[in-house]
Amino acid sequence: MIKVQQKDFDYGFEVSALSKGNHSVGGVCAFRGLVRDMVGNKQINNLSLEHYPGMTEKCLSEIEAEAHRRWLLEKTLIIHRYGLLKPGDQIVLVAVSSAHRDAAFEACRFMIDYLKTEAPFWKLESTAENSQWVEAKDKDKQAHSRWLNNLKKDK
Amino acid sequence: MIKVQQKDFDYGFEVSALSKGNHSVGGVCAFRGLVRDMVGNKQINNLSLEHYPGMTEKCLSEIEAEAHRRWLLEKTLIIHRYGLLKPGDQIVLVAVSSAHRDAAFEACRFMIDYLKTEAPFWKLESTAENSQWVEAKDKDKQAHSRWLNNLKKDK
Amino acid sequence: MKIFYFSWVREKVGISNEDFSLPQHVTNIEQLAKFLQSKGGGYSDAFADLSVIKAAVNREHVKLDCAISENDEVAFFPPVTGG
Amino acid sequence: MKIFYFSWVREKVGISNEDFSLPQHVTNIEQLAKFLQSKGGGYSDAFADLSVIKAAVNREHVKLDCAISENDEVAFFPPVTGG
Repeated sequence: MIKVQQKDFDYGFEVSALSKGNHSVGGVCAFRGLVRDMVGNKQINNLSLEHYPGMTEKCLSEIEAEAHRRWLLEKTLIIHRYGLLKPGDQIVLVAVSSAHRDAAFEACRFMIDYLKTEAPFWKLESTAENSQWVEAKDKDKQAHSRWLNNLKKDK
Repeated sequence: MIKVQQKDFDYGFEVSALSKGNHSVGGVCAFRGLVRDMVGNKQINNLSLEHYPGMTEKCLSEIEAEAHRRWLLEKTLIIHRYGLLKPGDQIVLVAVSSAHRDAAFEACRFMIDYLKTEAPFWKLESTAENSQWVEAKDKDKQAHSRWLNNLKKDK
Repeated sequence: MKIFYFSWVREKVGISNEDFSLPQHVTNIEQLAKFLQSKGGGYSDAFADLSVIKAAVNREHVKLDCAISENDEVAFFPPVTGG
Repeated sequence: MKIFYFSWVREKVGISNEDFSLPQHVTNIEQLAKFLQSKGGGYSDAFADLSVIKAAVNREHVKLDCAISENDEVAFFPPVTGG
């Protein structure tokens, strides 16, 4: 399931839904992303998240579908917020339930790595002085490539 | 923080505590283990978890300390239950908060992999017919060795 | 054709989207970006360096050589930074 | 010395723990396990195959050749299966 929304979400409720009433689930891996107050030596007042409605949903659905093709999973969930957020606020939740923990961990990390480099979101960070668009990180591109390499090895 | 207890725990509350009031946290990775109702083709009625009081706490504290030595983390949490559990019940929670998602994922997986092969817990599975002690899995030993290899590479 | 702009591409162009009639000689994303750049003003600034611009056609990431036609939905933006 | 037994080792031995006076010739875990095995009955069954038994001394996992003395806390159990 994917949810792209401005409003906050109930982390415990959302993650619990991945195993509720399903006793085939042996493990649930969840990643929760939060707004940090410091980036380098800059104090962040707030973060504004812009996205591309329509493409975002399409992209996240494809990431979810790809995870189900690669691993044997019970359920997957991606929630991503947009709009104005402040330090401590939840930005994203990626969660996976599976019979086994390896699949849950791998699929969860795969989904957040792909989301970081593919989902059409852009962050604008505001300090007391100014607002700056966040630059994409090489580290995130590398995390993404890791899965492409894995794919090649599988073949 | 480690908690070894018979009673259930509030997943959402416990994971939220890892980032509450701490705006240095950028990501929280959590693994939740649950009792499955089928193992192979056996229908499980319940699971009884025995442990070694004193050694369990010592062992989990060491795993937690080792995670903090290996990665830059904000907080870590291990909750493990003992006693009589039924399908769908929570057995274990391992959660890690960090400024960055890689450290959170790695440390969380490290802790559950180590816990599986080191923490002194033993599972007795009961079906309608009989009760059997669960056998240790080679897969879990391999998951544990992966981290020993990583350690060697680091040096 | 509908064109969308996001993040600092949107800010530089000055609008978030527009309806656009594709000139006959513009058949791929790179040509469209260069055409927009040639319009001057904010466009010229936004498309000054194509190496820092990404594009989508019909809501899929594409490369600069991706073919486009009148009925496509096109978007230009910097590398994504969600998650 | 205090000895603890867990899981099927406990079931076979028939008790969960006991106070034990370490004989002088028993100086490591393997010797202790063999000594217990020689006591017969449930012990003989529990310690029949030392390759499937693990041990802890003072709440740390140890190998069979780990030295022990009167003041140690020892435990015998099968490989752990928590998590």
